Amino acid sequence: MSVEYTDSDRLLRVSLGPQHPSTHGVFRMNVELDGETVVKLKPVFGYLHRNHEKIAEGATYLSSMPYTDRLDYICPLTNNWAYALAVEKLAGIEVPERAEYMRVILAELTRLINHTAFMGFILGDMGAWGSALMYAFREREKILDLFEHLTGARMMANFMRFGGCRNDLPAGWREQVGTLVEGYGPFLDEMEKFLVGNEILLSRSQDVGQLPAETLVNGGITGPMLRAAGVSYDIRKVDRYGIYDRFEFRIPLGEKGDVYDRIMIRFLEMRESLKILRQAIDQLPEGDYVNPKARIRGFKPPVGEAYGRIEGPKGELGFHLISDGTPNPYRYRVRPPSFINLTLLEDMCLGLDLADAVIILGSIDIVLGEVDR
Amino acid sequence: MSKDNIPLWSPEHLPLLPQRLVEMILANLGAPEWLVSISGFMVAASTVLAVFMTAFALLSLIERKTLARAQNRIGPNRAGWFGILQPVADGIKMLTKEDIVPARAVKLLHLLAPILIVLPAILALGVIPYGREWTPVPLELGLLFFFAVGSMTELSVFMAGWASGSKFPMLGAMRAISQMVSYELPLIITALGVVMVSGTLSLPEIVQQQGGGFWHWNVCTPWGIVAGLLFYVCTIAEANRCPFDLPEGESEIVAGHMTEYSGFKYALFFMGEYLGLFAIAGLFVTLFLGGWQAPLPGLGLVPTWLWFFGKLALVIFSYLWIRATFPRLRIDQLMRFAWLCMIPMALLTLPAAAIWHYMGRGPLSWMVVLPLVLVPWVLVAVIFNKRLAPATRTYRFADG
Amino acid sequence: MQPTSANTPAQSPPEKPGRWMLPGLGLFQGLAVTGRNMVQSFYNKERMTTVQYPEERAPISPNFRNFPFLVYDGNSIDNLRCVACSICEKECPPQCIYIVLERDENGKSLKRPKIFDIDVSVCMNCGICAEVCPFDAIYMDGEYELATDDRFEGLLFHRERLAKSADYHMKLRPEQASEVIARRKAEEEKKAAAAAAKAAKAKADAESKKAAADARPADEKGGDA
Amino acid sequence: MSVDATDIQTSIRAALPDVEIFLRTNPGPSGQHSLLVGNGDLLGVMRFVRDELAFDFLSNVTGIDWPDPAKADAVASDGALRSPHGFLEVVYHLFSTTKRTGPLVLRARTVDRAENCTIPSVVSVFRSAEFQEREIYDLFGIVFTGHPDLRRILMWDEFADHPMRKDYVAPDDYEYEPTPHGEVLERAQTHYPQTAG
Repeated sequence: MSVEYTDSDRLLRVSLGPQHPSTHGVFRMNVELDGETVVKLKPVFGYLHRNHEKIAEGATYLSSMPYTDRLDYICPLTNNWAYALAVEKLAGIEVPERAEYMRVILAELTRLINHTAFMGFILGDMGAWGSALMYAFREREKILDLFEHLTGARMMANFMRFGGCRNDLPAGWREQVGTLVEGYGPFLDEMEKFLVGNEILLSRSQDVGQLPAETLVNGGITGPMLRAAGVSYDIRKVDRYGIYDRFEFRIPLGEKGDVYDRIMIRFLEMRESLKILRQAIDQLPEGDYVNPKARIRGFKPPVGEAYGRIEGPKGELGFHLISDGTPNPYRYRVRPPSFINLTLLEDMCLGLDLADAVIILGSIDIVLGEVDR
Repeated sequence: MSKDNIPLWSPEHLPLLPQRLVEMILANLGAPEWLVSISGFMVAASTVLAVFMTAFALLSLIERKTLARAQNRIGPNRAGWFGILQPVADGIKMLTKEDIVPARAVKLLHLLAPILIVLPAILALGVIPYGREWTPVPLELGLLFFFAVGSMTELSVFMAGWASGSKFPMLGAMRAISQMVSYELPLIITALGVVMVSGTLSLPEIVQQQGGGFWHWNVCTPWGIVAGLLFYVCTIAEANRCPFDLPEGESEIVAGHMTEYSGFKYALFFMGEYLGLFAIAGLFVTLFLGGWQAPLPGLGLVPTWLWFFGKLALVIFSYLWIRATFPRLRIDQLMRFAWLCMIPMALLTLPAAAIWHYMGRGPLSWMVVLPLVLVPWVLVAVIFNKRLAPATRTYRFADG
Repeated sequence: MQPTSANTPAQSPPEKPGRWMLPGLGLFQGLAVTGRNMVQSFYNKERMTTVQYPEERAPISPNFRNFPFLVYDGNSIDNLRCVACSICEKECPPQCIYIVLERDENGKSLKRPKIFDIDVSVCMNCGICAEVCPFDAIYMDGEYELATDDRFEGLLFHRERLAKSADYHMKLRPEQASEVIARRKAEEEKKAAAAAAKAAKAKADAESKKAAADARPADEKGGDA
Repeated sequence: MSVDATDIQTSIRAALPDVEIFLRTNPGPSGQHSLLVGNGDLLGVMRFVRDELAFDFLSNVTGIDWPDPAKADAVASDGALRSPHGFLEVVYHLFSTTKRTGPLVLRARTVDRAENCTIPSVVSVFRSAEFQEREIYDLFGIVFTGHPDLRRILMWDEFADHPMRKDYVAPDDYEYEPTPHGEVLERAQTHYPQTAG
């Protein structure tokens, strides 16, 4: 939309945030409005900045693991995995098969958590009074109970270790996951019935916030947002990290890349995650849950650097580590998907309503712990 | 039936009891006529106020409980039995909170706005017939009075938004004005159909004409069902309820016109909103659902005001249910819906009502009027599907 | 690898394209879902998952971890397993552990902590201290009702507060504790055997060491001052 | 699928003969070797790898502070441009979404850590660098010439230092929480003497 604004006094400058109900934390958007139309939008970050990278550079490799839980606190286990993967690349550690399966199960459960919670959040942004959020959290709770049973904590799992996982599956855990997976399909059906056909939701979300696929790739957008625009780029398929090449699953692709597609892609992704989970539970082998050669105390990777990345629920989560042979990383860099996915926020929102900007932000699915680090 | 003949304690006349007691006592004390009538009037007004204040308190709890249940929660259950004392706790909290006035606010208007939002709601409640014998102020032009008073609400909402001297309230006020003005039109037009058929603006008279079973209610006529539906949607919009709660729009503009209010002024906004909700839902019941009329003849033993409040409760419950389910519309969609769908459809009910009025109730008029209102609906449905309906989509899957 | 030639067009829920949709049907579907939840939340445990906390409590998993505690054997907290090696202090991510080694008047390590403080307002419950401890001395507790009105001293747990008996550990995590006890027992037996073998040799060495030790006290005094 | 940095170097050399580009071998087991690009040629190389080699996705931009250049050489060795003093470095990780290859690791260095810490901005080639370059500017103090909106992003605007540099000294008042031990307490006591004791 190209509109000439000569009289800047006509514009209403509104600061959405940092305390605002739908900025998903302490995020701030400085918006200029013409009536209710957004003509300028500048995101402001840093309210939750704690210099995670600096802390990690002053700590041992293992000590950073619990801090990764706090990056994207909705899905700590994928963060754990990304960090463990990067360190394993850096130090050349093998991961036993059983641990890989455990990681896949946990990562896909995390994806379920994230996407389910996303449904609730986006509906909250659209003004549905919390019903979807409560249903989502009800189901999320069940997965969190499983996490608590396995890792000892509901959110701050701190579970992956370099070369495996911290402890083995408790007795009966695998069966519990099986029951959960069976119960999840009906829940998704109900959720779809609740949301996807709803005319208000359709008219709110369709044709809102779309950008050409090339722009998205160039802007570094990853994850469901990119795939909603029809770009088939899922790191589980591209890098085939872990043991993802053993599972049969598909990558859902949208056509327009608007908010509606982003919602739908996440729905479809959850169904694919359920497929992966079913296969992983069936195939889970016996064996070591951690590489017996991996050391917990006094871990010093050789000199070198490594960039490891996984397909987090929000996009490409990467860790760039540089080791100088000491117990502390020389450089520890997080490639946070929610932060980089915000790059094109302004482009998506220009010319649309204030209410649209809110749901576009919601559809990017950010977590401020990761954006500000 | 003259006043003296009716038994004092009949359930039908229970709501009038305080008024009649006061009048009787005063008359026996030999008070002058004017004092008796004024006192009686004030007591009658207080009765209505007391009833609806209680209902407001109850609704604030019931709304939270209902929403909670719809969301698989329990809702407030700590204050008293089933949380019955929660409204009291809320009231005390609101009263004891600090009242913050923004530095750039227009102080006088900022103070007046919450008062002015309660006032019209109370006034409007005065003209609604709650029972056969219970109409606080049986005005000849009751409907006109209702709308005249009801449109004051817009003014106070805008006053609140403007006087706050802040941006979110301003945006909320802008939204409120455009929304309420737009939805007032179909609201009044559909009510006009009822007026045409009934031939009166007096609300008790309109209810009286709907007697004799639910098939006599206005909503059970071919034009009435359309008008009633439109009216219902408009009441939601007028009451700023979800999915038309844009003036508050808590996910976008924080709390709209109420953003800069706190303490008791905020509570007054809530009270005004709930009382307005009772008034507008009461009007809907009166105009279309037969007011205090029993749904079936032969239910004369039940006091009529119970029927009214039962219907009111149902209508309000439907509001709650909708609130638990729907997302909010966007402002342009809301306006388009009002001007492109609601108003033309509302206008169409007028000729339909006119034809119905002149042809009288009967199978023939059903056959004439029904197509008149049905055809536009089908047209809208088709157009909606062809043009306006959001596209259905298919999704590809990549295997690699 | 080739670009995504494997894009197989597939049908996806929930709407078939071209289906004639009654306007508002989706809205009623939504109402049906909330209505069902509204009714079922009165009797369906699957839907109404709320636990009324102080009266009822959700079961705690045996793996649940909260803040660390120190294990002592027997009945006295003087028998802490902790030898004040400070490994946990070094590995602790938020650096909330503070250990001072207890020494006797000669400055010789007594292999137990004089001060062992954990600032639980800083602790992030990660469990790394328990993981790195080579002496099975520190484990994660499951106690969670720790509210206090003293933000500083009330949230600083000293040795006395942290110390809990091995029985407590056994009650809290029977599997882990019994494994630990079995391992410690085996180690002790091994150590006892080794010690018995060593004792003879040590006795022989003792005489010569004593002679060397006599020469040292002067230095140590200087160091203390 | 990983890429062979040598091949990329050869193809870049073939197309752009004047470009300063050196291979840096990674001694670690990850085998992610990198290419060090001269500052003047960075944009050209970026554009070339994007358009000709289909590396259309700039995933990650890392800033690194090397006060000791020997350390930098240890991590990414055998190249020229051996710097006599410390410098700041930016590492780019590129991937190809169409060919599904990557990461291609490119590096660029500033001349030193004090006056000449400029690197050309690649935002005109890759939008995804926009916030990441701002972050590096904020935390490391590398000035990206040609960046459309180079402001601090995570720290507040009035903040003076660059906290991710290795020689950054934290202010003594950053966290007043009387933790009963350690440096924080000491710092708190020096900063707020009235609370001492």
